Amino acid sequence: MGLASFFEKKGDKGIVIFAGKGGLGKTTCSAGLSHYMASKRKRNVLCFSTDPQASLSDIFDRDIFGKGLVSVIPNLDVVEIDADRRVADYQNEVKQKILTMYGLSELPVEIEEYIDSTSAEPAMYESATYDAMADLVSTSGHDLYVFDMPPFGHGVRMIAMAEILSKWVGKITEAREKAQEYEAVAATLKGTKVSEDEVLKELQDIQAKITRFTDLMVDQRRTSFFMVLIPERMAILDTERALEMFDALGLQMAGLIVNQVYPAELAEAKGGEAVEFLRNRARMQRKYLDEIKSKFAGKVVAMLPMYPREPRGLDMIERVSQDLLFGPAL
Amino acid sequence: MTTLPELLEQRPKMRYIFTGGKGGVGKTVAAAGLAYHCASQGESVLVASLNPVHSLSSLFGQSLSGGKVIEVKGAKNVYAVEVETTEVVERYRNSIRGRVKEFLKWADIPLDARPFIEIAATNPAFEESAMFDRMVDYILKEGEAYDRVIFDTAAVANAVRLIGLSKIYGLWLTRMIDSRKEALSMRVQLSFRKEKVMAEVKKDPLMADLISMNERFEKAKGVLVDPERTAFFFVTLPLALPIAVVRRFIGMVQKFNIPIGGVVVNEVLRPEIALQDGAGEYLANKYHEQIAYMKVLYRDLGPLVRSYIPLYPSEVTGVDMVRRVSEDMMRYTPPFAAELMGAA
Amino acid sequence: MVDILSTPFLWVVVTIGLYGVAYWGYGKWIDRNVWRSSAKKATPAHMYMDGVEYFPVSRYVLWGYQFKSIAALGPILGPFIGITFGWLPALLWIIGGNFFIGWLQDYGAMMLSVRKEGRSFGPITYEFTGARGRTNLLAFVLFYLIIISATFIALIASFWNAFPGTFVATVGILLAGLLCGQLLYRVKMNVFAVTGIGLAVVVLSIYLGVAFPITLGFGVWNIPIWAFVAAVILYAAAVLPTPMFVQPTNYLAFYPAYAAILLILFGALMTPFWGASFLGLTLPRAPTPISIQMPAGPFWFDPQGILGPIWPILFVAIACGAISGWHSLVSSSSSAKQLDIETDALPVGGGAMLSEGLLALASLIAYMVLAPSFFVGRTNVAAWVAGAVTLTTPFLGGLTAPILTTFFGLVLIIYALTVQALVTRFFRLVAAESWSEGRFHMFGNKHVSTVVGLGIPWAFAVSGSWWALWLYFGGANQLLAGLAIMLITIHLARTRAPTKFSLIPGVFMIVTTLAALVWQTGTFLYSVWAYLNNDNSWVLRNVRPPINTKDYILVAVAINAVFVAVGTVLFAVGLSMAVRLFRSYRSSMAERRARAPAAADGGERER
Amino acid sequence: MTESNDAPKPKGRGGKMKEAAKGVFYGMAAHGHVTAALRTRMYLEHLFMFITLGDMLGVPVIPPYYSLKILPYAVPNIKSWKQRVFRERDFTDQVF
Repeated sequence: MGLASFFEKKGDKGIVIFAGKGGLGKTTCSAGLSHYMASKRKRNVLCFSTDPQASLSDIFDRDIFGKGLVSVIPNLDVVEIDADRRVADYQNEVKQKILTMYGLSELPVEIEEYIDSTSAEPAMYESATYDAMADLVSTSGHDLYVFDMPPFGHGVRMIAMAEILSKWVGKITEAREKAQEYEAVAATLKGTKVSEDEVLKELQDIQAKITRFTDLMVDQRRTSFFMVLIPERMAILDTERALEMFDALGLQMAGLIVNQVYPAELAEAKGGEAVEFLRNRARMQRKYLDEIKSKFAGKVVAMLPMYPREPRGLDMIERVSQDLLFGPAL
Repeated sequence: MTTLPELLEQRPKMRYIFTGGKGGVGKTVAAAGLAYHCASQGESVLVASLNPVHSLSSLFGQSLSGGKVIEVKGAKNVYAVEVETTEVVERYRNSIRGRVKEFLKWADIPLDARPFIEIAATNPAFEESAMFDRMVDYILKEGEAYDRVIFDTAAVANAVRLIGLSKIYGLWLTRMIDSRKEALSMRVQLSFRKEKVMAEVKKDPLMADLISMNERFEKAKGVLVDPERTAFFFVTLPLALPIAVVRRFIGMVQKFNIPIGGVVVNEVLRPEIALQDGAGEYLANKYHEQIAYMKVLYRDLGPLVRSYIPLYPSEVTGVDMVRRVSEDMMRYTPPFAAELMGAA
Repeated sequence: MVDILSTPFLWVVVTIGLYGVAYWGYGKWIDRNVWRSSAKKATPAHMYMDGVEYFPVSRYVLWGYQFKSIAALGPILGPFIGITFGWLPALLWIIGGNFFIGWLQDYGAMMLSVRKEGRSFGPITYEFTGARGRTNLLAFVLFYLIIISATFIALIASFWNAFPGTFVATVGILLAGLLCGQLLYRVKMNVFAVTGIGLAVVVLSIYLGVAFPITLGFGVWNIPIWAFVAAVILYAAAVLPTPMFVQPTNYLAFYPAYAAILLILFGALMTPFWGASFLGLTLPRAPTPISIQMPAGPFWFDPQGILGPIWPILFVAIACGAISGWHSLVSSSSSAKQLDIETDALPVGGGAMLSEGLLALASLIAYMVLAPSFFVGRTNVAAWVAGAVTLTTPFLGGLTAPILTTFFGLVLIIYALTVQALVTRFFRLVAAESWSEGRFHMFGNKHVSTVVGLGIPWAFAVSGSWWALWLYFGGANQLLAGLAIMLITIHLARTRAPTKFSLIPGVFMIVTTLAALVWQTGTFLYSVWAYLNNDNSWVLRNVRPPINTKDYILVAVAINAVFVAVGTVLFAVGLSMAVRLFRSYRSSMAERRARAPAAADGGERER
Repeated sequence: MTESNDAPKPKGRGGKMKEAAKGVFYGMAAHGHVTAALRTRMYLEHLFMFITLGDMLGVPVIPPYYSLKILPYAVPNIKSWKQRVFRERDFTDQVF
């Protein structure tokens, strides 16, 4: 089984998102899938980490963080957003725009302070990451986008954020449009011309970007969400909760990936204390795997073994990709 | 190298303890283990989970949810709370709703204002700031009733931010307060009922909120950067990624002047198990990998390593397992430690 | 040719002449010597220019706006009651009231607001009389608005009842307004096209009104039902955003309403000349010769024994033609914020008011040419329409009486409706200010306050006689004028300007209106008292409940008692406001004397 | 944003009369409507600015990420916006 058959049916274009609690292997899966699609299927792939812990750098063993699009192998670009820097760049851009717009040599103090202080606004970084995602999807022109979601709130928060931003833009656009309507009538009655509203254009651009992105996110034909879990009690409980959250947001889960699974034969292994140790862990996992099977019937699409080595570096990634796409079924 | 028991002895007033680390490294396990140990010494200990997704209940194998402090069954003197933010967020939102309505007092507009008020009152940052707010509450108020408060924070980035927030929020709050001040003084200036507006301005609930928040944050910051009272522990696995994360974030924590308690290494594979005859190649490989990473850990963060939690044959759930963790945390040192540390 | 003296012609000429003296003589003198207006002083429109509330507007535009905002039913219906005492006293009040008080108030309120940074009466009252004074004003305005609403709703209902053709026409105009709103806002159509379409619909509406007259057959319930219909329309108008409905309707209504005024004035001026020949051109002949039919008076007491003595009733009956408190609200609420230069205040504030005096005159003339029988029983609110038809038929002979009747009737209704829509909305906002917080915050709710602001007036409208309501309205309205003049006087006192030119009119208005309220309340009280003494003849003089009054006489008595309460409250709130203002005036004068005993005249003036 | 007095003044008596008549007509027919429309627009703009730049008034509204995109256009209006927002209005300002 594995993901191969899934992508067979679905086609290997669009967006793939790995969500789940931290430390369960989202980044590993992202790297594995991206690698396979780029090297074997010759797709133009972009692997994007929204995780501020910069794990892609660790996995690919290269400093990617904040370096923009980095090509690690042919057809595979990897991005790790440096939200801090992105925010700073964005702030400068806005400052510059104001200066040129009004031909100023320096900004009014109040405005400058306002812009500077926005970096202290707690949600700024998430918005920046979100904006980067939306930007890439709409402009970079890759076939396949693989997103490694940040761990907090299972990455669900990122989607919720999209919803909030989208509503926000929608509402202010509405207010602006209505205001323009009244302005236009006042102008008509006065017999003057009404000028086109730049703000409205800007808003429409933002709205278009967000809409394109959120539409894509909820479009099941083009976007697949996978959730990564391990066969442990807490992970199962968390996954259940996350599935509820996904439901509440109207998102459908394409499948679950069970990671760090000990080989089945270990459960039957005979031997001394060490083997007993492994056997216990393997048996424990068997129990939870059964639970996963019954709780998430038909949802598990792939299973990754517990590797003897931590999966990092291109060799290991390749191995992961094989298991991820063609590994055994649950 | 100072071990965890030594550290606890050296800093008797260390009341506020944080555990952080990459996702899945066992922050909650370490927090619970430490709590259990301290409680067994006769202290009363509160474990507060600040995760957006709590796992205390699953760890102790009993329901601890609901945002209230609950005494853990089977673990005397251990109290636990899975901190909820709903109430605080609602309070923030109400305060904003009130201010928006003030603005709309004379507004006769052809739109339903309610969705606008709602959108203005929805700030994704509220969750996080509310969590921080609650943490400050536990430091300044509720925590006083316990000998120790152990905070199980979310994934490291979040955790450091949560604590670093005192700085970020400091900036943000100062600006908010300044803007609000300006706004209120403009209101007074442009009013015809100066006395009445002045009285209203003095009672401005938002301003009061901001100022009290600022004061509390200032106080909390004082506690947070005091090495006598506060310590931040990093939990890691003997693997490259979690170690890299700890390394990165220790730098961040230092930037915020938050005192570092040390590093707890979780899921340590015991050589006597992994290397014995018949253990098979799998465990041996794992073990060698672990040794390689431990070398890196000792090299980079050696003096900070305080405690070890071995890898158990079964998952850590239930009070019994927590007890075992607590004992190992205080006692267990892997046999390779001295040698590797010396080499590093 | 008819004898000139028996036609209204002369009086039109005389009044215009005297108004000219009021404007160019007295007005210019006051402007120079009391207010010392200067074209160089920056007005709030420039100081606080924001393009929305504060921005300079040419005096012509502002005059048009001010006139449009103040000219409504007041000058049309007031003379109907005023002529009771003979047309001569009514005419003299229209001339003299406006000459010494009316324009002075409108202009003074505007200047006051201009000098107070464009602030309106609420803040100025607060400054002069403190927080309680402002609350007092708020309370007064609330009752004032309820009384206006009751009066206007009663009138709208009566008009629909009296002119069967007008209801369909009114609905047509409202729909035309709604349509124009949509065309402007949604379709974004050119304003000329919108006007064309709108006016076509208006004309069509009048035609349809004449073609499909609507008469209700519910006897005494006709008026309450019509009043309810009016309330429903007003509810929609007050709750919908004004630019979408009320404003376009006002815009369309403007055309027929002003056409009517011009037609009547023209007709009045032409009265002596119908049938005469000039330079070989023979003017058409009036069907019946138009001449003054009503007695000149004066009658010191209502000959029909209903209204009471000439003082103070005449002075509150002719509300807006001679002086009106509503105008001071308009002057200070919006016009003052848009005055380009200070010296524009006289043409805009004073000029608009004197022009409105001419409107009152035109209406008075429309009544003068009617037979006295029109006024018997005072139930014939149609008199103005009859007069207007009489005056205009000679040159609009092509149009038949039913069409003209519907047209002029419709004009009355749209005057009442458009103003009342604004009044209801204003009430809603005042209610929001009064009850936005605290235990009664539900009354601050948009819909609740609008329902209250229409429900109570509806009840009054269907239970009281329209003239009783009118006198309460006039009393409250002229009292507000008196209060406004006192505010003006206090300001003048504080700025060391001469005060007597406003103090005397202010005191006169306050005393007169309080007396009128006492009298009017007294008649209701007397009705109750008489009933208690087994005399039922008074009970139904001032109230007209839609019930079988034989069996339910007690209901009528209770209504009288309610009106006693209304009058008492109006009187009490008005009196306390007046007392506050007098106190403030006294202390201002005392301070002025204390500070500069030598400077009796001139000295250091404002700014 | 001034009204017709901004237009170049026509010369001569006839021109003046025409201007006056036009002004009066406009004042009677449309000025009230224009003012009401502008006022409604003002309130809508308050709402808009409040939600985008409300934190300038010390109210912690939505994150300002996209607000910054709007900021450049709002710069010249911020001062007058604040003044309009904070000017205390009274019921007597609401007659029309």
